[in-house]
Amino acid sequence: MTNLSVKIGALSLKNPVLVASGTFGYGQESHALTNLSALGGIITKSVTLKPRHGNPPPRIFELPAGMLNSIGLANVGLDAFIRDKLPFLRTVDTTLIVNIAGSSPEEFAAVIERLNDEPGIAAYELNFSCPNVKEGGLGFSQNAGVTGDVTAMARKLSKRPLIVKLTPNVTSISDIARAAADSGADAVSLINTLVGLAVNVESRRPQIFAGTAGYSGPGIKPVALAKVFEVAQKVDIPIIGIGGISNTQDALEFLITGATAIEVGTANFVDPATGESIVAGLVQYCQRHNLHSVQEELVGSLAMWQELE
Amino acid sequence: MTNLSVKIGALSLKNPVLVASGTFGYGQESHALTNLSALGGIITKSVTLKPRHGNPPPRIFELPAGMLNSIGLANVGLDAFIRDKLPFLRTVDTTLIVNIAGSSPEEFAAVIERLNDEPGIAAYELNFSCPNVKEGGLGFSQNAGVTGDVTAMARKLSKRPLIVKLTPNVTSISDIARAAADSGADAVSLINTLVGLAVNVESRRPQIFAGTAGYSGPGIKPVALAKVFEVAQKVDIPIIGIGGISNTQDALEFLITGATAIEVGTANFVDPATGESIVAGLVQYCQRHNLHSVQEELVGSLAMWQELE
Amino acid sequence: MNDTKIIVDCPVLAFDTLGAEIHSMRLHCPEIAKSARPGQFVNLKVGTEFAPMLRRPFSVCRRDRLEGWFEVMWKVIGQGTRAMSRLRPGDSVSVIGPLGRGYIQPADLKLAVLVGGGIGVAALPLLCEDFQQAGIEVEVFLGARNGDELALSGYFKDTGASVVLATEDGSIGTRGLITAPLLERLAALTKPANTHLFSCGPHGFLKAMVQITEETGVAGQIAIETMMGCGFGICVGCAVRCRNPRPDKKKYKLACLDGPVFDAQEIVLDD
Amino acid sequence: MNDTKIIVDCPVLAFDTLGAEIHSMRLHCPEIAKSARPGQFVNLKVGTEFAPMLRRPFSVCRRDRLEGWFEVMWKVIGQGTRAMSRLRPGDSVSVIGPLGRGYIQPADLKLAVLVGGGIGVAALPLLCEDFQQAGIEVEVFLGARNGDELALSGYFKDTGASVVLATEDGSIGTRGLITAPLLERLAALTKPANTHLFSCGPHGFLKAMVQITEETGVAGQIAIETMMGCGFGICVGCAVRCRNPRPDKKKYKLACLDGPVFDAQEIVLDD
Ligand SMILES: Cc1cc2nc3c(=O)[nH]c(=O)nc-3n(C[C@H](O)[C@H](O)[C@H](O)COP(=O)(O)OP(=O)(O)OC[C@H]3O[C@@H](n4cnc5c(N)ncnc54)[C@H](O)[C@@H]3O)c2cc1C
Ligand SMILES: Cc1cc2nc3c(=O)[nH]c(=O)nc-3n(C[C@H](O)[C@H](O)[C@H](O)COP(=O)(O)OP(=O)(O)OC[C@H]3O[C@@H](n4cnc5c(N)ncnc54)[C@H](O)[C@@H]3O)c2cc1C
Ligand SMILES: Cc1cc2nc3c(=O)[nH]c(=O)nc-3n(C[C@H](O)[C@H](O)[C@H](O)COP(=O)(O)O)c2cc1C
Ligand SMILES: Cc1cc2nc3c(=O)[nH]c(=O)nc-3n(C[C@H](O)[C@H](O)[C@H](O)COP(=O)(O)O)c2cc1C
Ligand code: FES
Ligand code: FES
Repeated sequence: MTNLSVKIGALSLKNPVLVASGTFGYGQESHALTNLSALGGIITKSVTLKPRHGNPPPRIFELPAGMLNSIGLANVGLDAFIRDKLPFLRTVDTTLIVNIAGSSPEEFAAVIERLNDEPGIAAYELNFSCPNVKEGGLGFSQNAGVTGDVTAMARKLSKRPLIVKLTPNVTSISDIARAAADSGADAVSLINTLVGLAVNVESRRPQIFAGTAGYSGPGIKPVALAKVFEVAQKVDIPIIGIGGISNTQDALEFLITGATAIEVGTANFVDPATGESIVAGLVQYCQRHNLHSVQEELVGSLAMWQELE
Repeated sequence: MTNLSVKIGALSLKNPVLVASGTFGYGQESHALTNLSALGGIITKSVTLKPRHGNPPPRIFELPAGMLNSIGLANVGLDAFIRDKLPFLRTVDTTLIVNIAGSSPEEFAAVIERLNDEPGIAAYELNFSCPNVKEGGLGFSQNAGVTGDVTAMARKLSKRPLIVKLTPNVTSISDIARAAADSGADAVSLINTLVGLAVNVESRRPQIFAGTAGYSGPGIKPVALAKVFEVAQKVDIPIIGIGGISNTQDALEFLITGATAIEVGTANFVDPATGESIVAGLVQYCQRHNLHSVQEELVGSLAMWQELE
Repeated sequence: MNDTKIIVDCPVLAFDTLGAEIHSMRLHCPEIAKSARPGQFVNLKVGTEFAPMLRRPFSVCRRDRLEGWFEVMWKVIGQGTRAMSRLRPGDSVSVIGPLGRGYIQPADLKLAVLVGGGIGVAALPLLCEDFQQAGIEVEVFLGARNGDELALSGYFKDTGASVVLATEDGSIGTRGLITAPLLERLAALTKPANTHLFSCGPHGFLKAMVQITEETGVAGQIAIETMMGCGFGICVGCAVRCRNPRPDKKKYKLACLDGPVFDAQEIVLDD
Repeated sequence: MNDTKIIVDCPVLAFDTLGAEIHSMRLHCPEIAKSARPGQFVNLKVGTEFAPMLRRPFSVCRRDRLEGWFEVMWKVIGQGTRAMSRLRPGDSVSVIGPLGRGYIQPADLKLAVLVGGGIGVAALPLLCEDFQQAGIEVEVFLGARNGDELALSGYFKDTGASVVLATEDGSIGTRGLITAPLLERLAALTKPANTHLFSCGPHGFLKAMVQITEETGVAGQIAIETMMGCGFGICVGCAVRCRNPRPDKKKYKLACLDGPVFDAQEIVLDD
């Protein structure tokens, strides 16, 4: 029997397979299509203090191995989230992590304080890295100082473990991860989307209303793995790996590279049971390789090549 | 009749289609497979002062929409380049640009001074951005100060136009581009490869000997376009666009976004006549859209969406 | 809407080619055959490769509840529909469905005018069936570029509905757009208040339909096509702009959840 | 080496299935049929999609100079070879070739021992033909996992060469690896100096061949498989480590230009 459970600071997960914010709605939408309780955890769509309409269409565009999106954090807002979405999520037998976004430190603070009183939430993921909102967004986690400051503020307020979600669009993601760690984050999750652009050559306009957008899917997996590798080498904090994970092999690459857990994103759009399949696939892999504990024998087990002679 | 020619500072190209350094050898290898003189120009594999063996295998790995490489700047070195490769390149009726790499400013200086005396070279492309050499490499163009200093040094020594080739693995590529522009670069070319990683989950080793490697091909095109867009918005210097360009439509996306010319990279491995085909495709597109000059009517013609109401 | 959607691998039972670029296939799936409502769609994935990565949405065109199959009909556009055209009986397709809010039957409906533009006709057979069973009169107007792209006219004639055809090249029916005969017919209506337009087709066609509802005062519904990331509400990528949104109201609706059928006055069809 | 390589779309003339996962096809290409030498390869691209993006290298297995075709034979491994298996006569494949340095005929060669492991046998027919035409005696040793994967044994028998077979499951020929009968034969050689081993096969097989050349003192050449980015020298991705490189010498050679055939003592076969 393989022990799939992992610990991320104070947070325990029954298995390392989560679903990524903004790619699984509020759970209920996929309820009919997959066994939600098979997942190690569900991370909600980013919640902001007020409801957000989001950006004008077109919001998404397909690419050879991925997609662009500029949703603009469209969401029901904190009140409606608590009223309409939380009750269902509480009924699911898995770990619930609420992803929080905001355009100012004050907005993060207000959402955290209010959610602290709501039962059934295991941790918060702080979205410091959305490329699709003009104010704040990407800016937060492109700067180690700001990341540290907002993390420290959240740490003071939060009753729950904090996961800081980072953007890959930086020179040194390990510097930002270190700032989050030093300011009390329990873990970092990476990567959010890469900034990307696609152009309609007939209309000579961007394929997305907002111009540049967030690139996700299999095409960003190599970048995400390199970022996880960098942070794993340089910073001593649990990592949750995200980026193009579509099957068991992808998940294994992240775990082996040093992620303690993973999030399935864009792949949910194609098959919302991807996470469930990966959990089953991990069990098979561990049995085949005679591994007894994911956390102790798989996570971070990458061996580098050695130069001959 | 469409005028395909473009000007990049003091450098005139008969058309905007170049082949990227390290993806076309020294021209001769593809001589039998495509009409080299159809190209707007040829950029050589990076030349270093001394010959370099390069990195141990495995050096390349294929991805869903691209590949990883860690060649390690394997090349014949300056002496052999001048002796064995330049003579053939001089016979080709196209613009020759020599790409120069080095692990120190002194190495760049030595190569430039020596090449200055060699006829038949139209410009230098300075590779400040190779992710696959430990010393220098990526470091140069991840830092605006260093980029500025080395560009200024090269500007003093060089008798020829200078193109500074930038890495996308930075928080703000426009800051680096501006530093190059302010220090006398005639143009910037972007992007070099993204840092990527892939893992063999059976051996639990990286798929590339060196670990992380350079990600190229269609999967990086959205990132490359976003970087070209950023530089085009913020810095007033000609841009040469690179990244995943495999056909006419790809090339058009870059030109429309603001690149004055483009470089075909990884696509050459699949079809070394890609550049030649793109030149033909550009002519067709311009005729269909009744454009008389690529430089004046196509380059940078991107129109943004406007919010209704 | 009760959530009847499922994800399932469906065997291809039959494959048909109706025009140079128009194909249809029957997929075995008793659940969807049973639960699909007119105007709903399924989201299909052919093969397991990453390109094209996303599913492709198609109207549930016909179905047989007893035999347990439903049919989709499509025009070849790009990579996804090209891959579908290589399918053969015995192959299997991953399906999510039924999805979306379908057409809604207005109170006091006496005459249902079904208008299909091009391959948009695929959304109309279930609707015709339901209305005829409910004793509502159905008239069908179909327009297409040419005869080759004019599908299902025989099907509708067999149902007993009156069928008017138009092709841009005049090869079948009136030459020109279907809007002309449609406008003529609407002008002759005796009870416009009990008449309703149900349409599906390409963008320009839908714009014309919206204009016709405005000009004639006959109410109508349109089934729209947008890029869809998921088809069931988790990507929030299929937003369409609402017409005249009040400050307290939603600015956008989701084509996959709130549509793909909307009231002709409900949303903005911009480019 | 004079540069005879071309890039060309070749029609598939014939398609054959030789085992559960082994196929071959004839491609029409008079130029390559004419100029290919034993041990050279072609680099193929099926379709225009990005996945798989890179070409796939295959040995030129047989050819007919007069009829203007050459043949490739392959085992289904992954996406690329799977796509090739769906090809049919009339389809077209993009080909670059002939590529690489082939086998070299040593001076004073009297007996050529051709050793194929699995699908590696595909590299040997042209060699057999050339040697037999030059009056050199040929003996062929073929090993495979099972009878289903043992290809071309009939072909070699028809040439009149002596053929020894071994399968791991014993279904055809000796049970076990081909190395055992091969070693036995080499031990019985009368003139080892005029004998040469020409081999092609998977990694472990080639390692065994290198060891055999060392143990028996019979010289040999091996045709290796590496990942190839381009196949003609522009990506510098197919490096193989040289054995005992002198300080002034190359540390790596390129499989596509300097190989894929190397002297058994020339390179390091590490993992
Ligand atoms: C609710 C709905 C029902 C539809 N019903 C039918 C039908 O019954 N028969 C039919 O022939 N067509 C139907 N379509 C259109 C059909 O989905 C597209 O033609 C198909 O997705 C094109 O895919 P492709 O890969 O062949 O083309 P691509 O080359 O990928 O795309 C060509 C164009 O098709 C559209 N498209 C591509 N992907 C999607 C997507 N995921 N969602 C929406 N549009 C997309 C885009 O406008 C794109 O520019 C429907 C669309 C929607 C939204
Ligand atoms: C010079 C040469 C000659 C060859 N001749 C034959 C032959 O005659 N018959 C035959 O069946 N096979 C031959 N091979 C091997 C054949 O090229 C691979 O089996 C094929 O590329 C696998 O592709 P795939 O997409 O099916 O598998 P993938 O799933 O892409 O890869 C499976 C494995 O195949 C190898 N491979 C993949 N791509 C390449 C590439 N571009 N270059 C080299 N290896 C790759 C890798 O080791 C990879 O791990 C030859 C290889 C070389 C280098
Ligand atoms: C349509 C879409 C919406 C997203 N919305 C959010 C969001 O609201 N909050 C957030 O933190 N990340 C959001 N993301 C980012 C994903 O959570 C994930 O970090 C990213 O897509 C990379 O993973 P993937 O390649 O597996 O999709 C969104 C991604 C997509 C594609
Ligand atoms: C195998 C390989 C080798 C490369 N070698 C060099 C090099 O020597 N110098 C350089 O400036 N860029 C080098 N590059 C980067 C390319 O010139 C180009 O910037 C990059 O690959 C992105 O373009 P693409 O996606 O079209 O390949 C190399 C790229 C590849 C794939
Ligand atoms: S298509 Fe994903 S929310 Fe509508
Ligand atoms: S395969 Fe590209 S250099 Fe050998």
